[in-house]
Amino acid sequence: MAFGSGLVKGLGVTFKEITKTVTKGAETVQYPHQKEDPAPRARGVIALHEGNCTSCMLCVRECPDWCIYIEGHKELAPPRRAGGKPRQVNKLDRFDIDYGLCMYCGICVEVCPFEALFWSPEYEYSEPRIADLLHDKTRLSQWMETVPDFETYEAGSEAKVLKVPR
Amino acid sequence: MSATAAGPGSPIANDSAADHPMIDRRQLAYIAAQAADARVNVELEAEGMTLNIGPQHPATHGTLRIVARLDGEQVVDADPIMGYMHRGYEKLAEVRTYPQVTALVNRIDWLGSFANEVPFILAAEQLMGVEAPPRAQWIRTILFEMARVANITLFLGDMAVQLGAVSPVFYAFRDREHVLNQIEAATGGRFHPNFDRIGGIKDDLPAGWIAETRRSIGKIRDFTQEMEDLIIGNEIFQTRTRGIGVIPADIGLSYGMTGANIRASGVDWDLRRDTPPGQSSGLAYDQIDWKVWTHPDGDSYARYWVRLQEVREACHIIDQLLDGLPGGPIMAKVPRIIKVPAGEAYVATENPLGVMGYYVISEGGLEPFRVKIRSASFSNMSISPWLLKGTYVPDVVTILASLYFILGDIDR
Amino acid sequence: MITSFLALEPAYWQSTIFKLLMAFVAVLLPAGGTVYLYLFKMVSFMQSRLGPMEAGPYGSLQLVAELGKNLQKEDLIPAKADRFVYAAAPYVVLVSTFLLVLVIPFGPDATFADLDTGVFFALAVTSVSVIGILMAGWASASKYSLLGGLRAAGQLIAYELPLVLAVVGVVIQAGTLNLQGIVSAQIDGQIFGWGGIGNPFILTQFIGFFIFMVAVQAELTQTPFDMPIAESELVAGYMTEYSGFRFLMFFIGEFATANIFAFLASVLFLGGWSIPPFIADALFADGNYSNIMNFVGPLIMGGKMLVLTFIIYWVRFTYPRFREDQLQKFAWKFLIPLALVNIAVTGLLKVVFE
Amino acid sequence: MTLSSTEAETVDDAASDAPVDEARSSLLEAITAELGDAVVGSHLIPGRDVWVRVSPEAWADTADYLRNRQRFRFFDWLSAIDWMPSPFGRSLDAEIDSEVSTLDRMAETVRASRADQADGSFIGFEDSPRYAGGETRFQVLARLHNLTTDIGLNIKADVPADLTVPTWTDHFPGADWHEREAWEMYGVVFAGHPGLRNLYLPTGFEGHPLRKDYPLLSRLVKPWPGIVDVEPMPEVDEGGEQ
Repeated sequence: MAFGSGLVKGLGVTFKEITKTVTKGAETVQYPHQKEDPAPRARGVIALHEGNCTSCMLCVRECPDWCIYIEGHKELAPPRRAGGKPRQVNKLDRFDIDYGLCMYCGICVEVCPFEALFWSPEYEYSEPRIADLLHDKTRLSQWMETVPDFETYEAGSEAKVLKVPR
Repeated sequence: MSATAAGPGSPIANDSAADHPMIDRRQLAYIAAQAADARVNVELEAEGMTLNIGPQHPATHGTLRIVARLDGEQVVDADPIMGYMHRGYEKLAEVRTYPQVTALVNRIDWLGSFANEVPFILAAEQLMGVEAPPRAQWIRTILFEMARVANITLFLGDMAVQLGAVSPVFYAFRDREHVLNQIEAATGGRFHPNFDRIGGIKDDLPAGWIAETRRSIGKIRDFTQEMEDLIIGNEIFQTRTRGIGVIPADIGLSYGMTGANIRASGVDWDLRRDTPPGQSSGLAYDQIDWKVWTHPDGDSYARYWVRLQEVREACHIIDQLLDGLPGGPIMAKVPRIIKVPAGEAYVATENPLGVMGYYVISEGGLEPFRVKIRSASFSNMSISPWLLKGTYVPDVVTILASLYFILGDIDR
Repeated sequence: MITSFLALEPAYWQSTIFKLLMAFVAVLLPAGGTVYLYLFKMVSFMQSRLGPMEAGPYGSLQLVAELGKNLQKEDLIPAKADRFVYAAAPYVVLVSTFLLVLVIPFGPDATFADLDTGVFFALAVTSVSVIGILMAGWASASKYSLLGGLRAAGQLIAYELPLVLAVVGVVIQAGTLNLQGIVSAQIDGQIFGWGGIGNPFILTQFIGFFIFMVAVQAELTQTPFDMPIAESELVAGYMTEYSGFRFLMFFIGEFATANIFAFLASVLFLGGWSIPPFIADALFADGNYSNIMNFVGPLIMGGKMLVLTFIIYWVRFTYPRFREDQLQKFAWKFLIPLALVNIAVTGLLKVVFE
Repeated sequence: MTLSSTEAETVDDAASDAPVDEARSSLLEAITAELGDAVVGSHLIPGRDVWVRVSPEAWADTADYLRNRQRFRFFDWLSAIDWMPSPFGRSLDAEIDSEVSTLDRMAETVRASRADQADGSFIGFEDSPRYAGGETRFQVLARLHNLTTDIGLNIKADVPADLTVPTWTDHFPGADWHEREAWEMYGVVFAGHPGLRNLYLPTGFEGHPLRKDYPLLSRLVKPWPGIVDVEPMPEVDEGGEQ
């Protein structure tokens, strides 16, 4: 092929890109003004549904980065049926996740037997001080509203769509 | 001259070099020319200059440092120094349970990260004697090929920027973004999916995922066409890469080079197809038809060319997988707390950078007793002291870019 | 002189100050314009993004932001650097740009200094920047800068020859070294007897034009020939150790030189400030042609410069770069012989037709 | 340690349906025939993999023989194994919530393990898999691959007490970096290696990190959040263990 033809074709490609960007707009999004919404399954932040948590410490043990800290104590809750023996209930005092250490692997959400932890695609919680990345129980519960419902599955899948306890 | 796609049928590894004399003669001619330049300068006994390329350097993918003794602009000898990114995965794996190691291990080759999990999980499944259901295997293969596409499209843009053309790398980032979005939509993580489990995968594909993935794969196909016009045809690119960094096949094999680097030297070997006797590749490659690309030259141009064809082939594979995805469960019957029975197993797969394998020794407990991680870039890079001798400084950048290593893969 | 149009007779010192001001405007204004147009916007569109959009409407004040950022940087001189030479290098590079602009005619009277040997002066002055780059490379006392500086020396000297030889063809055809003379030769020249669009030398000297533009690309160390600032090997070549205002001078110098070379190329090959005669006759029925052109000329020159710089940056952001021995071979074995052949043919045709 | 049920029957049916894996068993016979007493152990899992253990002296000639005559031209990798069970125990196992602090327990076990190691012996797991056998604490493990028959072969050798094993670099130049890493991480010296120096670790680094008795400090310094300090229930008399 002629010596210059590859060079000219290269120029053609970049010129085509210029016209494409000018006419059809750029692929980039001007972040602070417009925002792309992440996929519903994106692992942005972990939300805690406090009601379900029985402080069984499974997530703390399974976390590879040791970034979940739980403190709970036992209480006597009123019996379910009248006259029954008071129930021993685990009361949750402290449930902190240190996002400075967390590597977003999702083992805690998966291993939790009582469906207390959920993923939410929120990603805008950066802090100037790294210490503020330690989200406490209330902050994690606030994330609960941002947790989207589980999506339906592709055709041919036998998985059951779970429900997010609101 | 666009190279013929049909590399030599039988792998070059057999001794009879008779059936491709022309290629070997041309390869040896290239090397002789480079060595001749080096010998001339050495005889002049000019006192050289030691140049530190790295660890902070635009040409090294991460923190690799090359101490090069230069004579003028010619490298007399190059000694790569690694370890700036050494995180000690083999030690960490000994104190982590199997699910934790899976979450950890996709940070080795962070560009095609799902591809790191697959061999480790296959090794653990082999030890436990568990087989993933067909739907899980097909979804694993789709994500495996999408990791390959995400990894190698960045190479196609990145090699151009190492040679000076700034625009192609933006096209690479722009088009692989769609693939990453699809990986995130299915697994939840763009770079670190942590989606593979012993016995299957974590979750099934969301609705509408297949259609959206087909569209993003179409974008990748346009990208490869754009790279063909912009880079492969460019005469400046050809003058910069033809005959530079030539690796004959048997030297490459004795250094343990794998993947596109060795296929560019004419070796027709791909673990996805050439699985050991009695074993399946653990993925769904045997149920679809696809082709292994080789190139006879063995120089930097050939490596770029082979990888470009591999991305196209990956798009072809993904399309077929998406069409024939079987229904059914995505997880075999596996106990909740995984205790892998005692034994030793080695499984290797054809990762985007080359062959990646895990030698897992289990003592029957929660944690593996020893995990030897065979990473592709470590062996691919081990040839660089031999390869960089006698080259110019700009060629050092070209050769390193064409070898396409990732620092996490080298340092582990 | 342009001030004569204002029918007031300025003292010598007044016209010198006015020329000084106009020189700064002629160099820095186009530099700022092309930086915004090409480095911020065109490159971004080429890479499917919008480029800076935050500073001012459509990122127009981005250059002001860059100036501010660079000015507040620490005035850093490397420890083992040769202090005086390190500080003087950017000024030497800028001096060659300002000297070059003196000679370029922007209108019939609008020229800073109408030298009879204008072309000779212009080409002589371009080699001053090589000294500046070598000073920067050597004085920074860092291996990368040294490599960059030496590569620049080899390349700029090698490409000055084709630059000069390409212009010789134009000079032969125009018959004069005076740039105004070259422009007027292109205005009242004919092509096969028809004087409609005059005779812009790009039509007859297209080989010269090609060699000139390639040599300009190399003189500016732009991408097919940007070994001296090979960012993927030498980080920033001879500019690696510079920061703050000094780096800014190199940065603006690079763009200003590109514009001035584009001005020179448009004078030599595209008819300078003139517009094709048949349009000129239609617009200006009577003869007071030169007074208006003193004002319209710079705008036409600006337009032609923008076209030429578009080509320069288009090539710069598309191609990979040559290795330095390849670009030397390209200069000595291809460009210079081609330029010599071009001169021979032009001389022959000149004798035959004259 | 009871083998979990799944392991038991897989071993039988693997043996029943693929009784003989001709390719690998013929390879094993060829190697044992050729190297004779150098081959001290072998292990074959039909349809999966094959292991061979040679004596440390014959380590280099095995490589030469395999590369040139058995056409194992592809050097896959080379590394070492430390068979001593980790003295730090399973810090992560949920059951160990003992009162003794992790640090003292670990220091005690390290002292104990170092004492018996002086004479090179060590207490291994009773049923450690250790395919193709082996007595010493350290073993060198390499893998070659034959491109034409697609068979991978694992070669092991016991590292003698003086921790030296001949090098492979003159047969496979690729082994250079692998041996440097094995030397740096395990302390196995490769006699004849062109330049045994640190590959990953900084030059002045003492100790061999991948040895089992080398503590992983990140896990010792920070107390494990998973340890539950269980205090008795307020009114209920017996201390309720959850």
